[in-house]
Amino acid sequence: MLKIEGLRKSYDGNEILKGISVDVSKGDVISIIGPSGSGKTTLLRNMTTLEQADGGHIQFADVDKDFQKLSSKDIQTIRRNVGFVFQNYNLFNNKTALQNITEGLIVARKVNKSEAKKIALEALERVGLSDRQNHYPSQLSGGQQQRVGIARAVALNPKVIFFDEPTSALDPELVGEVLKVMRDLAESGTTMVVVTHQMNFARNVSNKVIFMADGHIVEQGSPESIFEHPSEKRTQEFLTDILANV
Amino acid sequence: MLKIEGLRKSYDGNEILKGISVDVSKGDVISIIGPSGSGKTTLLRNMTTLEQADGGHIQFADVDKDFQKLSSKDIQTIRRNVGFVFQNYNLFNNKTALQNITEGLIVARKVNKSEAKKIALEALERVGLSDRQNHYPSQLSGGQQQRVGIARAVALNPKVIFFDEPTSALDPELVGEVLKVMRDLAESGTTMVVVTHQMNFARNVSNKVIFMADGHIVEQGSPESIFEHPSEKRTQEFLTDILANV
Amino acid sequence: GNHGSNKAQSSGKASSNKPTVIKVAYATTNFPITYQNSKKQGDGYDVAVMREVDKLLPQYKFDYVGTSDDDVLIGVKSDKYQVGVKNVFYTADRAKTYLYPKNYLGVSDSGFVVRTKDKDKFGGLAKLANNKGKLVPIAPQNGQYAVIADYNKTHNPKIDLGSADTFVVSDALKWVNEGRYDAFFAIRPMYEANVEKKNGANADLKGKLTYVTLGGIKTYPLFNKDQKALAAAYDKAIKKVIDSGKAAQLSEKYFGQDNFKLLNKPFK
Amino acid sequence: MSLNTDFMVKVAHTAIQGVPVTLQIVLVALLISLPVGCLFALIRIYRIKGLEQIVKLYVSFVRGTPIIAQILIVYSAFPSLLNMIIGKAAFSINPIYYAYIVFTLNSIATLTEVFRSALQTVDKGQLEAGLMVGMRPRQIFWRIILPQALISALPNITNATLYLMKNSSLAFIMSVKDITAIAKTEAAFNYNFLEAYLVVWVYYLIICYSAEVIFYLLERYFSKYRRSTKKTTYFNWQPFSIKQPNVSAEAELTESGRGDHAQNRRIKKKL
Amino acid sequence: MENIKLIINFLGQLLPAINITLIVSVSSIVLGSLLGLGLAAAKQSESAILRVFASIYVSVIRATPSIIMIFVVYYGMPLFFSAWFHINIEGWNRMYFVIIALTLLFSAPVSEIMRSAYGSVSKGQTEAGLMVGMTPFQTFYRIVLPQAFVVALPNFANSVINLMKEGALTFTIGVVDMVAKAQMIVANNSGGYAWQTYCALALIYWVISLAIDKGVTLVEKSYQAKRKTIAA
Ligand SMILES: Nc1ncnc2c1ncn2[C@@H]1O[C@H](COP(=O)(O)OP(=O)(O)OP(=O)(O)O)[C@@H](O)[C@H]1O
Ligand SMILES: Nc1ncnc2c1ncn2[C@@H]1O[C@H](COP(=O)(O)OP(=O)(O)OP(=O)(O)O)[C@@H](O)[C@H]1O
Ligand SMILES: [Mg+2]
Ligand SMILES: [Mg+2]
Repeated sequence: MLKIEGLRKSYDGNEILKGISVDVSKGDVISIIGPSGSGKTTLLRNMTTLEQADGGHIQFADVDKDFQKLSSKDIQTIRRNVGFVFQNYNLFNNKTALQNITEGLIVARKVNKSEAKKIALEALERVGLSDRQNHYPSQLSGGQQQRVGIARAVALNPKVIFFDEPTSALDPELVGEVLKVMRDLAESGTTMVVVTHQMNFARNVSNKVIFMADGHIVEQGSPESIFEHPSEKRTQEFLTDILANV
Repeated sequence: MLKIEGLRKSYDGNEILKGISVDVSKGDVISIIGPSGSGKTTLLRNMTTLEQADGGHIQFADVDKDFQKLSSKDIQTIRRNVGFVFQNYNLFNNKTALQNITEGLIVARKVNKSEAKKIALEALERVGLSDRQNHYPSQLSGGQQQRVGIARAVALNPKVIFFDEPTSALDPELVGEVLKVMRDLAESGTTMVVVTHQMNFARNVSNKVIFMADGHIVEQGSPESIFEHPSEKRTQEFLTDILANV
Repeated sequence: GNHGSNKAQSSGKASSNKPTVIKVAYATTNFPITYQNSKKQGDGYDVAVMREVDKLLPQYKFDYVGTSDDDVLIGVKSDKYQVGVKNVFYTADRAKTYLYPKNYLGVSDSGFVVRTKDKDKFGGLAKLANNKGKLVPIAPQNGQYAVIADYNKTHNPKIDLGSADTFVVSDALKWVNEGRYDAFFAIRPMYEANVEKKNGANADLKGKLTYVTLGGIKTYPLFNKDQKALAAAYDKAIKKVIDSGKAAQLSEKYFGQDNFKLLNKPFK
Repeated sequence: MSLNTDFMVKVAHTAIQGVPVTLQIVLVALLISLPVGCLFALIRIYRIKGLEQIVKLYVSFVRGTPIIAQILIVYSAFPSLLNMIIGKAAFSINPIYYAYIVFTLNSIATLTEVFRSALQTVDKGQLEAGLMVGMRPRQIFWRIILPQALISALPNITNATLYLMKNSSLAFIMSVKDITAIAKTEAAFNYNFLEAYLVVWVYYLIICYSAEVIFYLLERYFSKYRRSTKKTTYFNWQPFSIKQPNVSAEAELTESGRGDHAQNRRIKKKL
Repeated sequence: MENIKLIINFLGQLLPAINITLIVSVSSIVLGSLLGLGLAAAKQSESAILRVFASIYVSVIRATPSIIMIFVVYYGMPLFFSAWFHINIEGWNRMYFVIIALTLLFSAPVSEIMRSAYGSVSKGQTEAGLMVGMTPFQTFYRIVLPQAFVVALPNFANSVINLMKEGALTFTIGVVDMVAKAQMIVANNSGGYAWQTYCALALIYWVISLAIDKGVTLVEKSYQAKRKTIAA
């Protein structure tokens, strides 16, 4: 459904992504793991056209082109078909929880207002925040903000939702509530690509795990194969490190 | 060495801290744990005079006074003797990683420039960021930013360092490194007060754990007593909750 | 309590051997009546006459302060300056605010600049009024504004009197030439400097425009209300300056003609 | 020196006719220059090729030249030029239109800079979030970025407006009779300029203060999302006092969208 | 050609007056900024009296046309001084009055510029500074101010350029800066050559304004790496 090939990206001459290929099928829940600075965030931002890649090919929705040749219409098509949940929430500061969700529906999808409100309320309900609909982001806890962020992406009913470390800015106590929401989404068949350090999520919820390091995909496969029989030394090291600290 | 008694703080009539007493001896590594909203951050901010407490007494450095009677000289004395690692980094946006560290040394401690730079480089080395010394915060990942924040506090070599959830924004992989730095600090005799959700740190590194809830200290004692034989029901509940999510 | 004024007055009467210093304010943008010359000194007809007056008054010493029109007026009113000169005409209203001396200080050759071909149509107050000519708006603080306003009080039809802040003379001349307006209220030296002189700013309009003298208007220095003694002394001195022909001489020098002669002719 | 109060009353009566004129000039100039200034600011921020240089030149030229010089061009030279094209009709244009032009051109330059600085206080994350819900940049700009930028723009827009209000008296050079012009004309008969100016001052105080209040209310409206549901006490001006009671959490929470990374501080439980 | 010669000639006559323009502007900018800073501080302070005072001051001054301000200072201040301090300042150089009037005029908008810029810097920045042991003033000066400064800069430049053009005020009490000089040149030419004179004046101001813009751009460029705005 979504296919990326040979994605490259450099900043100031430093190559951060050195040719990444990812294949997402409908219903996939893919976890991307890897050390800090390995390029996970950069990968997500380039796949979703938030940044312009230096090279590579994308096949998604009606688009089948090199990244560098994407027209603004293509970009709009891609963006209309993805959802993005940011590490630092990035809720619209000047909109209430409800408005944060209706905004995209009304403005980008041309859904009429009452319909948009209905969808938004459902989405809020799903993340357990119906009672917070009129709060501004500054009046919500981090966990609540992130759940609104998820509801915002979900409400648009995109083909794929991308998550960039959705729980890393949260207190462990609040992590549970967000993970539960994500697990529910996965179970209801939503296609998801999740950058995470939450190993139990990667292992138990996703059907595919990608391990990245230094701008390469070092290894990918089913959670079992990655967690139980990692074939690469780099993967083993990473897993040892990370599991020691939980 | 640092003694707080009966610390109280209200916001707009809501009492957040309801008379907290903390006793920190030289070399102590104290972990403060507790649910979100229990007042942990508020406690740290009031102990360090970032906010003015409504009542209570402090005994630290040369100061032995009620909070409300602190002169500006007292406040300066207290601040010169504490370090603070913020939950949200709070790096100086207009300074490079290196400058973030030298700033306090040169301006507040009157260390000469080359000496300050030496200390700062050492501190950066310790958190594994020597190669990022000339980056601005906006050019660093969240994990990198927080490590600079820790280096900044450490470099000042204060009597006590306060950490407000120092690893909550770090990737698990790096948590180990940072915890190692903190462990080293503990071993070299640095006194530390750490608000954390990192239970293995609380259990393995600290010599005293304080459990807070609703503005009270519910229970305090050695890590063993708190984690293995919590005497209060509230503590037990909290520990069950949090360990389920890791 | 204003120290300056009290001192000026009391010592003026005592007339000890030390002369009383009098501040004479002059507007610096009224060439050639009051202006600042290249040596940064006060100059112009009004200033020169005041210097003559000063010579005749040993008990006073005039000190000249160059400043803006507004400041001359407000300064004299508040006694910061005791006298002000800026080509001031007399009106009854103003005499309530300032002390006008009995004797005038000079005569201003005032007239209309009109297109030469329309000279007979607009070259006079009545002509302009009757032919519904358009007059370039006049700055209200300018004495000319009052002249037209006074004319309108007693005559019909009236002249369409518009006001605007001081505008640029050479532009006003152009406007008359191109027909935007029909007449421009000016003084002769201004017209001559711009149009008649060989390298004047509007020398290209020479022949196309004509200056029509309306008549001579008496100009006065303004005194602060409290300066009665000074005004009286001035009155005596100015009479001598005019009678001796010195003033006429200065008029020749600054205006290129003896404006006093205009007083014998009717105002058109 | 005593003030002629009868005269002041009289001036107050006549000068009031100038109020609508002053307001018209200010309103027209603002209504045009606010959107245009904003557009110009965006051109500069995004470095639109070609246009950026033009905007830069325009701003420096208009800001750099005295208004009187601009009036000279617009009011004196322009109609003469027009005269050659459309004939005498050029001279019957109401001079207030020239005033609109001069002051609009001026405000555009000022407001370009105001918006340029204000727009840059908004975090990039806001833009990205908008893109990711499928909004177009233009939609994000109107609905998300501009409202947030206005908080820091409004105090400066107020400055610009008051400056414009006061400068509009220069329109008298173009024979437009605003408050100041009428007062000056009155004063010309008896030379009571001081009194006239004092009356003018009172009018400006009233008008400017009303404008300030309006802008202040707007500022409050746009920053409503920054306020918690609780009322907060003023935080202390930090540089000059050592104690900082109530560095309020709200104040900090407002920054949550600004930092590059999440800020974990938040208000929990019912506010 | 004739015109260009004239303009150059007028440039020569105007330029000597740039001294006065610069002295007056620079002094009022420096003094006005300090006063503006104080006002911005007062507006944020705990003391209700200070806050109210600062608000009223800013409202009144911003509503005061420059010609009124200069008269208030030039005529009011000597009365005030002699009544309260029994000092006679009538004899002061008139330039001092101009500087005082401009300082007052400049301080009010600048205080608002500073207030809004200060508000755009995160409070966490101050706290971090305090916690590395800097005094509040050092924190303000070294951390908050530089960040607020970039935000304030374009607006500050607006105000500075406006101030430099306040020649009408200067001239009102007879201090001859460039604008005044231009008016006098026109007057002494019997109102002729105004276009050329103002053209020369505009050229000088344009150069100054270009220089200011250049400075602003340079400072902003040096900051580009340090902030992530919608532009980046
Ligand atoms: N705009 C940028 N300019 C320069 N370098 C950048 C930029 N963005 C990211 N980088 C660098 O690219 C590398 C990869 O960054 P990225 O944020 O993708 O890592 P990550 O895997 O998401 O790390 P983390 O787990 O810490 O979020 C880092 O070394 C970072 O310093
Ligand atoms: N400035 C403030 N004004 C009003 N209420 C505040 C303020 N600061 C904190 N609070 C409230 O005080 C309570 C304690 O907050 P605090 O940040 O100390 O909790 P915490 O234990 O650090 O929580 P977390 O683990 O989520 O960081 C919360 O209910 C919060 O809403
Ligand atoms: Mg990342
Ligand atoms: Mg906390």
